[in-house]
Amino acid sequence: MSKAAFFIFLSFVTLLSSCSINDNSEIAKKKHTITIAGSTSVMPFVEKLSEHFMVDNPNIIVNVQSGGSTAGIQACFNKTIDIGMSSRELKEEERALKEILICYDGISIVVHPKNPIKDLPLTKIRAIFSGKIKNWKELGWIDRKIDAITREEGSGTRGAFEELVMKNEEIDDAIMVQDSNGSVKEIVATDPYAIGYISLGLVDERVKGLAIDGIHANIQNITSRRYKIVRPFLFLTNGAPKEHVQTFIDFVLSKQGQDILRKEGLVGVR
Amino acid sequence: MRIKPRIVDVFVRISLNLQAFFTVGILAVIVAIIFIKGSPYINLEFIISSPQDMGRHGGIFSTIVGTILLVLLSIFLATPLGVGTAIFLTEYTKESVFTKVIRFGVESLAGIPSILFGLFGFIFFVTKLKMGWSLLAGVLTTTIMILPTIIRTSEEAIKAVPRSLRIVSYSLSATKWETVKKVVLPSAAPGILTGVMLSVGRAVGETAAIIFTMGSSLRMPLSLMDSGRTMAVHFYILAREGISMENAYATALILVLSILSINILAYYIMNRVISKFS
Amino acid sequence: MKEYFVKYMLMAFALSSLFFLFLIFIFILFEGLPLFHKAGLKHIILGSKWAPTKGSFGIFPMIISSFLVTFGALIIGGPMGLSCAIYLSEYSGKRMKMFLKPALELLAGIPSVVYGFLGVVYIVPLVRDYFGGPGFSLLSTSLILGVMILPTVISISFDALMSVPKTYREGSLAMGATKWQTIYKVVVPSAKSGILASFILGMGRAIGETMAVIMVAGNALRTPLSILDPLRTLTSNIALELAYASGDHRLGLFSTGVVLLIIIMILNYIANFGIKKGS
Amino acid sequence: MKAKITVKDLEVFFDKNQVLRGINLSINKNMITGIMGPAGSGKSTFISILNKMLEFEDNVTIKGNVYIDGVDIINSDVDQVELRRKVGTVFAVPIPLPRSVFENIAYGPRLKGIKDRDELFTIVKESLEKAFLWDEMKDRLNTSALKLSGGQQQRLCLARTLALKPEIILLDEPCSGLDPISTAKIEDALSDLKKEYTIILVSNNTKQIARITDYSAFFYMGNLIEYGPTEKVFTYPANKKTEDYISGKFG
Repeated sequence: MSKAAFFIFLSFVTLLSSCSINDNSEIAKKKHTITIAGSTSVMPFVEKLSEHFMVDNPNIIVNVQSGGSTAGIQACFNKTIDIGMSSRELKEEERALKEILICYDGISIVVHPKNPIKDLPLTKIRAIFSGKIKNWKELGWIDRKIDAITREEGSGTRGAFEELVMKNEEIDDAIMVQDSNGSVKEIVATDPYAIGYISLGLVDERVKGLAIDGIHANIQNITSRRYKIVRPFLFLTNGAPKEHVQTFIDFVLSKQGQDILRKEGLVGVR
Repeated sequence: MRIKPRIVDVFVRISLNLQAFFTVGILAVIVAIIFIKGSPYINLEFIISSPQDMGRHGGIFSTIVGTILLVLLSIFLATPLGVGTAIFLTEYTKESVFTKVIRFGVESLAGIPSILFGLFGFIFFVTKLKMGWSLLAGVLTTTIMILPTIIRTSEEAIKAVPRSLRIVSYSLSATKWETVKKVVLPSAAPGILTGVMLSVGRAVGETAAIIFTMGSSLRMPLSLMDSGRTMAVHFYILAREGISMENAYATALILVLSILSINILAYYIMNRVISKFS
Repeated sequence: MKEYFVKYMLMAFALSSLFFLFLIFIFILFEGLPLFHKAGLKHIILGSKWAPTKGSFGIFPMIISSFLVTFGALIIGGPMGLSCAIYLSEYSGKRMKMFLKPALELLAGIPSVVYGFLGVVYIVPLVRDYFGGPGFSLLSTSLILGVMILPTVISISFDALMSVPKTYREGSLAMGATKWQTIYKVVVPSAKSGILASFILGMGRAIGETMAVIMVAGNALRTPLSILDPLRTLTSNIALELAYASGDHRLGLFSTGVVLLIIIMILNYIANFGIKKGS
Repeated sequence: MKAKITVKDLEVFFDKNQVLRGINLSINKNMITGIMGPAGSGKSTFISILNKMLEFEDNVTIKGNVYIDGVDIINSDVDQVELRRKVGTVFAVPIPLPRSVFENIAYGPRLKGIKDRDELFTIVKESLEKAFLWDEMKDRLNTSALKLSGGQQQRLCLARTLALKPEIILLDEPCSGLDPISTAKIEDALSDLKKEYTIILVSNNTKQIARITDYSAFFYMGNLIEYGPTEKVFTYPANKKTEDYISGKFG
């Protein structure tokens, strides 16, 4: 028994020390870690940026986590992370943090590729999500209930959607709720009668983006401010960032970083 | 018209037979689907390389490491605690209000759903104790979650050790602790091991409690304060966000296979114990 | 000296479970109760509107939905589990038992996310295409949970059936009853309390399940009006929004946790103590 | 004649049920003392007091005095571990620990803190020799004790007790489950051992008591009915009950 316990203990020590040996060799090169957390909408893009960044800066580890805009803002206040990610504007009481605008993201209204509808007025979309239009027939398609999907309370994407599309109307409580862009997209991609909203950057051939009042969601229309459902992606820092953190922020704002974001369907700030 | 009881009897027998095999069939179908869909994407590369691009490409190495670290550390903490509790309940006390209260605690802990462990771990370890999403917070939460399983199975195993062996040990001048250490625990070890294995299975498959305490970073956790992702959490995110169905199925296959083999091993050990004592 | 040290250390170990339970209660209550005070018990328990960022914390639809999926799971998993248990204890041979029992218990080992995923990929489209609605629904959730509670129902009612003395069966058979009549009239009634306990523990498992439910329930806030409507349970409410929540919103989720904790404790108490005493 | 054990007014209650009613006797050193009596007479209870094994039963009350070498083990704070090294027990059913022959015998010495392999081996060898088991076991020291025959197991248990180097050996019906040949081997061993030890043998077998004991006591319903040299007890019993018992009229 005690032998077994000792053996387990030993293997643990070996395991931990093998980890720390790795660390040691890296400490020699002064390894730094940057922890980033927040909006699930921003996260995939920052993850991509960090993969490129770490190729050029092998001595800096970038740790990207999701958790949501609000959690990111909170964690930034607590200084448990280096950079917070937000996909919504800061509220009054959160203004103490430093905002860095890294890009703009359009929110695209998406339906299943089989859906013949290509264009809807903003008012109709508002009517769908407020529960006033419940059947595709009312929009000139077949007699079938609309399976609308929204995001959960507290999500930055939902916040932007409420502000830009819903205006003062409430989202109907009979509408389905999912907790990430990815899961909304998954449902729309598999249910022919679904409609939802996701980051423009995530739209691909599996879902069809609708034009709003005749204007397509694309980079030109966002840059020219004709497409209106747009929200900022923000980096947040609490006080002046450390040197290696600043290096990453500079990278994101550099031409190389902005090109990566553009390739992902986002609208750069440079 | 009255149907003859004999005919009813035959009918019941056949339908119960079908029911039982239908139920086992569900298990078979689940495993088969996962196996058929997942096996084409599994290779050594998938196991030993780390995820890239959110898991769309690359393998699942960092999540395997995350799973192993989480499970081993939790077992390392929960086993002494659970076995100690079981020893205390069976060897050091007589049935009393005190033991009833402890048993009530264990039973209640066993019934708490994992999301509430997640909620607790999030507010207590992650927020109040400022551990952040970390391996440590995940380990501590998982430890509490698997504790009741280890206590219950260890208690059963310890109770199955014949009383006469204890009496002999005392008569040979052993103290209580020496008796426990040298006679009771070695005899109960296989039963305890079964409980530990079942707990490993539970921890490997757990998502709700872990995602809110250990976080979901894809980076390999190198210290207790690093966040990390277990295979189950990785599978959940891959499948739910439609990142890559191929990798989701492959991850599910490795996940299900490891849990099934752990559980089968646990039953095997348990059966050997049962045949040893009867 | 050493003996005393060991004894008190083991006692401390044993008390740790109680301590953890206490911690869990304290912290969930501590975070959850202030909102009950602030917004009112009635507003939370009976309120039908959940808009936590706008000051509405009603979780009545979620309480109803939690019970709906739980009963749905019981309707599917209960009879199925019970008949499996009857088959195992009364009809199957020894070797069959050796194979079936572990196989059925392995169902419990499959992670809930795998059940949820297979539900999304196979059950949801099936329900959508053949019954209508979005597929993410009370029906799909009940089906998945029904399968998930099977191991609990089977193993506990099996134990209850096995503990019915052999003489009861022999007595009934000797009086000319067929096997099924014996089971139906003698064995099952004698094992009644254990079977009931297995159903209640199964309910506990179903009401506490989170990830599988999030994946297949659709999570709409309204109380479902048909079995094809999407719905949101107490557990999925917590898991869906916890990461994002702050301030009163987070407190609202902890209030949801408080309600869930109380329901679970009542169910467990009935299953573990209430029923056993009655038998 | 020196008294090793002196018992005064010993009373034992299980709950409110009195199982020993005022026992008074002295047990001599280097002799085999037999204790006989029908089932439920309190003889097993009596010997389990002598090494404080009765404490594992629930709700026991013990009154009176038991002196071993002049120390009252009931009312003074004796160290149980020391007492059990001094007073060894062999139980009715042989209960080997689930380990090897060697480890069974080394169990007690190891608890004493003896770690040296040679020293342990010497103790094991001596103990097995004294239990007349060495010749059978010398090549099987590493086999599991569970694989021995019943008679071998019981002698192993005796050897295991001897390895404690006790002064007193308690045997609770040690031959009840054994065949005559195994019984004879154990009896031979006991007769040989009394030179060094004080032996108390509980038995329901009056012939065995007559065969090998020097003193014998007859217990009945918790009372000590008769106690004296075995020869006298068996030839001229003072009490009618004793006579009926040894002549087989009840028991």
